[in-house]
Amino acid sequence: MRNRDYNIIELMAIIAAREIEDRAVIYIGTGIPMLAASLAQHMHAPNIVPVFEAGGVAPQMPTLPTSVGCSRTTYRAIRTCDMPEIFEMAQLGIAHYAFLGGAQVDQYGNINSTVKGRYEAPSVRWPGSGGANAFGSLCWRTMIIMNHEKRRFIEKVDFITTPGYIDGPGAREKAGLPPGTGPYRVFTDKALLDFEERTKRMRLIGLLPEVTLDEVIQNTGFELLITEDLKQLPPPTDEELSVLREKVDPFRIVLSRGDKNSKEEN
Amino acid sequence: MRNRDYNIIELMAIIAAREIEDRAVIYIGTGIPMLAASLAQHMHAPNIVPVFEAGGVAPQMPTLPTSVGCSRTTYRAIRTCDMPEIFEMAQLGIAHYAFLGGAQVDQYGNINSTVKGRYEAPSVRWPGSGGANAFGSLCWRTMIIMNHEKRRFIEKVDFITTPGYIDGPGAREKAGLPPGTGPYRVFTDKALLDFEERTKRMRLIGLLPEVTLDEVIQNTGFELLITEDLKQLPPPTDEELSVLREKVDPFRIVLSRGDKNSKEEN
Amino acid sequence: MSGKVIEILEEGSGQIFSKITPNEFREHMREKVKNAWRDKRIDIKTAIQQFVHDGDYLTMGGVSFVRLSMAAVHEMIRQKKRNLNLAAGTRTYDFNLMLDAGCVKNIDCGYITGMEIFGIPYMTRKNAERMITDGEMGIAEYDNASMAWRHKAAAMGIPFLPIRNMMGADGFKHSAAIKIRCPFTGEELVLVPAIYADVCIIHVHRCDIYGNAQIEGALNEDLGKSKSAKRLIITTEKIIDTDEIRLAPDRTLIPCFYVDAVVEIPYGTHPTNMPGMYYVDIDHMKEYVAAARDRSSLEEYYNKYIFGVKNFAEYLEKVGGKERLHYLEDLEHLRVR
Amino acid sequence: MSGKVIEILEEGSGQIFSKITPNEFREHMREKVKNAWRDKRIDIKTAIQQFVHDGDYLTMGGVSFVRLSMAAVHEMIRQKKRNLNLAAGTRTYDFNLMLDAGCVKNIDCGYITGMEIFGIPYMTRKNAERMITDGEMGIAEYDNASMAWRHKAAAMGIPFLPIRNMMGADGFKHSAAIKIRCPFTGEELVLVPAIYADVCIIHVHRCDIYGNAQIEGALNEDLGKSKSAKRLIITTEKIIDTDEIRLAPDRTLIPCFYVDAVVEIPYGTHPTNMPGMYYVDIDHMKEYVAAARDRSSLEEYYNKYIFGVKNFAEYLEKVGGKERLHYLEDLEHLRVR
Repeated sequence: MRNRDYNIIELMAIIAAREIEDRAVIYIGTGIPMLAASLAQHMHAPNIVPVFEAGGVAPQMPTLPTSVGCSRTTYRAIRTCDMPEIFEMAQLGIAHYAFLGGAQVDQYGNINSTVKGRYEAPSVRWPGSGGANAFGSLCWRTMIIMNHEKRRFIEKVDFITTPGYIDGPGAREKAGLPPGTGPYRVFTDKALLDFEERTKRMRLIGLLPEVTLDEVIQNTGFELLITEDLKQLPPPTDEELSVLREKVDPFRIVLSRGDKNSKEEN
Repeated sequence: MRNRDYNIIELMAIIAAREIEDRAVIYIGTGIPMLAASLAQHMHAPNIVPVFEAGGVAPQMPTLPTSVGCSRTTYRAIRTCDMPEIFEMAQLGIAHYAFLGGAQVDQYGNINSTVKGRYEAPSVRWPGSGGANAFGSLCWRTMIIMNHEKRRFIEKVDFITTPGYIDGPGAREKAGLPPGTGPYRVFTDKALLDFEERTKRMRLIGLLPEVTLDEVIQNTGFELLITEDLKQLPPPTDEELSVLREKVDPFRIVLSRGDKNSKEEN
Repeated sequence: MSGKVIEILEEGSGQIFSKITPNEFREHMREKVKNAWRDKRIDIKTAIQQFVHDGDYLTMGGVSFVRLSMAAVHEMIRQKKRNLNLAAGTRTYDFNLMLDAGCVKNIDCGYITGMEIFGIPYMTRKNAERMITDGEMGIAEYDNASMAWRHKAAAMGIPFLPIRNMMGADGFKHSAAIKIRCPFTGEELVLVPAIYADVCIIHVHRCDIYGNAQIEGALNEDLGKSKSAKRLIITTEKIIDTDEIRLAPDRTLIPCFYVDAVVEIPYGTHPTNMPGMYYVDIDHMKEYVAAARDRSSLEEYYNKYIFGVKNFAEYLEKVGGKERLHYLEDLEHLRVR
Repeated sequence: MSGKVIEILEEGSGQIFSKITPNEFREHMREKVKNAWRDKRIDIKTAIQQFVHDGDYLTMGGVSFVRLSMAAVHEMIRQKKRNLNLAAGTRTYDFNLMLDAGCVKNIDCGYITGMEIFGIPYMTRKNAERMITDGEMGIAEYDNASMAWRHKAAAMGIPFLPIRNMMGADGFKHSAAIKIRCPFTGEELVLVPAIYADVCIIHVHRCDIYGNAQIEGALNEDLGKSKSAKRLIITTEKIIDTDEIRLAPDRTLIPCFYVDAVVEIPYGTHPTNMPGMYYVDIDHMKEYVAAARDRSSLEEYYNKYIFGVKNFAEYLEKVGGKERLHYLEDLEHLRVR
């Protein structure tokens, strides 16, 4: 860990929050996505609509939830319903952003959260899709959150749980997924990435404070596109940090996970 | 009108009520079906579940409703919902009886409530199916209520709005309708009819009090099967009449329609 | 390609009057829902001017004589909307008024012209028969269930729903449905195409300024309809604070992001029934059905109640004002018979 | 036959573990719903004995650490239910306990083994990997949405639903879904087969003696599940009078005719969260995940909390009794942090 006055969870949440547009409908899971959405709402995006897959729409969370169906996700909501209703909203085009994690990701933003190794005899069996496949397929812009490690950022994922751009431009549409959707940003503990318009390949667009380009390349298992105007991302502002700490997660329910460098759930 | 101390609406409601089994789920429309279901519930079938297509399940109606969506159909209900939920229950097999009216019926119980004459240039355009097609297709036993007139009981309906046995045994199943369903009873102002098991043709099984066999034949536009043990149906009992008048429809909201011999809606 | 196929056993020859595709609708919603938290209050005249266009595919909430958005129907007639394509499952009085006023071009028919216990208004029936025979009105045949499912399919974001009725019926031939052999069970199934409407109008008990709406009683097709129209006008008995919505979020049947306009119109469904608030005005219904016996009395009815008033409040005065409305409230609450 | 066809573009090779057809289910419901007004109260032991059989296709309500019917899970484990086929969309702690106890034969996978913020219990993951590799457990791949839609299709009485995800994903190949070209839009669609389950268990906030049930908070897949199982066991925090049901009929999410058994078990979802009543017992969750690090500590956990008690009341004493439960109530209501 570098010497700094914020932890990695705080940093990632702040980087992600900056990418959220106001007035967007955001499908969120527990953890960083919650912090990011809530922070954005307090800062520049007061009119977003947070949605939880188990059935909570636009709650006013009194504390950060501990799971996607937890009572905090429906507290003072504008609507509580069932899961089909939530995914039908996404199918209908009412989902600007979705946040996904995963165990592996490749250069086209395909995500694996099912198996490591051969499907029939996996060396690791992960939980499977959960909501990810539908989020990544039906929401307009998929935001991916991952730890930046060579074994995770690989040439070709062992199993496509959630399709990104599959094998390149046009492949999503050819497979039959709703047009205009796909991976949009990747947030890691080292960098901010997007997908280059023409090739649909993952592209480095920002380095987290104090991270070097070489560090990112070393930790990426495929050839990374790099934007011409690669920037070192500005560190958290005092305002971002204080809102995050004082208003978003005052009890450090999620923020504390950065303190001990614990793993992000997928 | 014959001289008697009950009107035709009262009589038909009582005849129909007798055919309803206890513990059945009954899909009902306004008018006679409501009287029949409510009377049965007061008499021999306390455990029925009345259902209304617009969304009322098992209400305790304070007065007879004036339409299938009226607030009386959801008063102290056990469930209020939307129309898809109601028809999905029927699709799922949760509908023992449905009551239907119509403008024409034929010997296989096919019902027309769409057009008289040629479809493209009808001499009369009726309202169309309403809920009838789905009721007659998805409910187990369809109860048909019609005025017994030659122009209504015809050889072949001009248009099958709601399929009965179509053109004979096996035709419903061949068309793809759920097996085991179909027309069960026909209640008219002259007779009680069922459908003969082997041929699926309409069969006279009971004559209303004071009605003659000849009268029924004269008013039927096709060759009617007649059961071997044709019965003159017993007239309303004092108990049936008093429950109907005192408990089911004390304000004669529907019963009064028999007083002036007004027409049944379809 | 697997080489395998699903057999299409039969196809209806009816037209699809709503041409919007799921993908088009997705693009539309992507932009529209950004207005979730906009104050959407507006008057009915402006709402109808702004959101209902000639030639639109229109779908309306309520059922029978219950919760019809009559204020909106009056305004559409006053503004002489024309060539509307109408979702006509479970329609009664609202449909009849619009048909006779010349607003309607094509219909997806579930139930039209009938007025249940009041019978079929003579002029409306004649009008429908003439328009059908002259080819002036296009009509496709469905039933209440299949129409409800078509709306539901759209609200689910899918192009069709499989259903188990419409088979063996002549209506099928005049619909746009297709009959297939199910690839899972081998049995026959009917697929009905989704209806994505241009505009939907629904009357509710209460909603907030954003359109988060609560409805009591039978919901009929309103959930499906409200979620599958490009533009949604909510007319409401009352506007309530968003805090009230948040106290009972399971009761928000229409969340705000589907809504374009919120119009507060107390008694806005008269002469029909607002469950829990006021009962159907049976006398007025009888007056209408009697008026619909010939052209001149029907015109008189329109002139008196629709063209002869400048808004719904004035109409309410004409039908008896506060006294009448209180009577209907008493009737609803069983305080009088 | 029209001669026309719908192209099947691709078929998954996964098995369908629930073999019940819509027509079989119709016949079943025809008889079952005649018991709508039967007093269905029963104890959990009898309910599990009577309604859950080895080899059944089982589906359970709740989600994550919310409203899982833990009393029923404990009882199934105590009764050593075997060879169950499990609907495993959105499953966490309930699934893990049953898998490790040897109850599970095949699964339709949406999400398994994961415990969100607590990670994946080591023993469960190893167990799952071994059973898959040895062919001891059959698995078909879906996702939370497609699993929810499969339940919903069944509840709607249809054999499949068309959906717009699962395309371009490897899960599709290991599912029983098929990909077609839509006959209306020409676009690709996935059809997922309905799941008609043998038995469903759902924990609710309150219901009457007939099973008319109310649920608060996120409903997850519970509406679809409760309406598409041959046998439905409701475990409930509280039994209320039917009059209370009739006062708010829009809140009856499960009407009584779907229900076979009503079991009153206060705190029946501990250690998970009952929205509006008590919060998730995070300490107990951590204790479980820690125990699942090796076989002997996991066995100890089972022996202490499941095999070592004769019923759920005794379990509740073991986890801290009234004091602990009141603390969780305070936590839920934000009276403590």
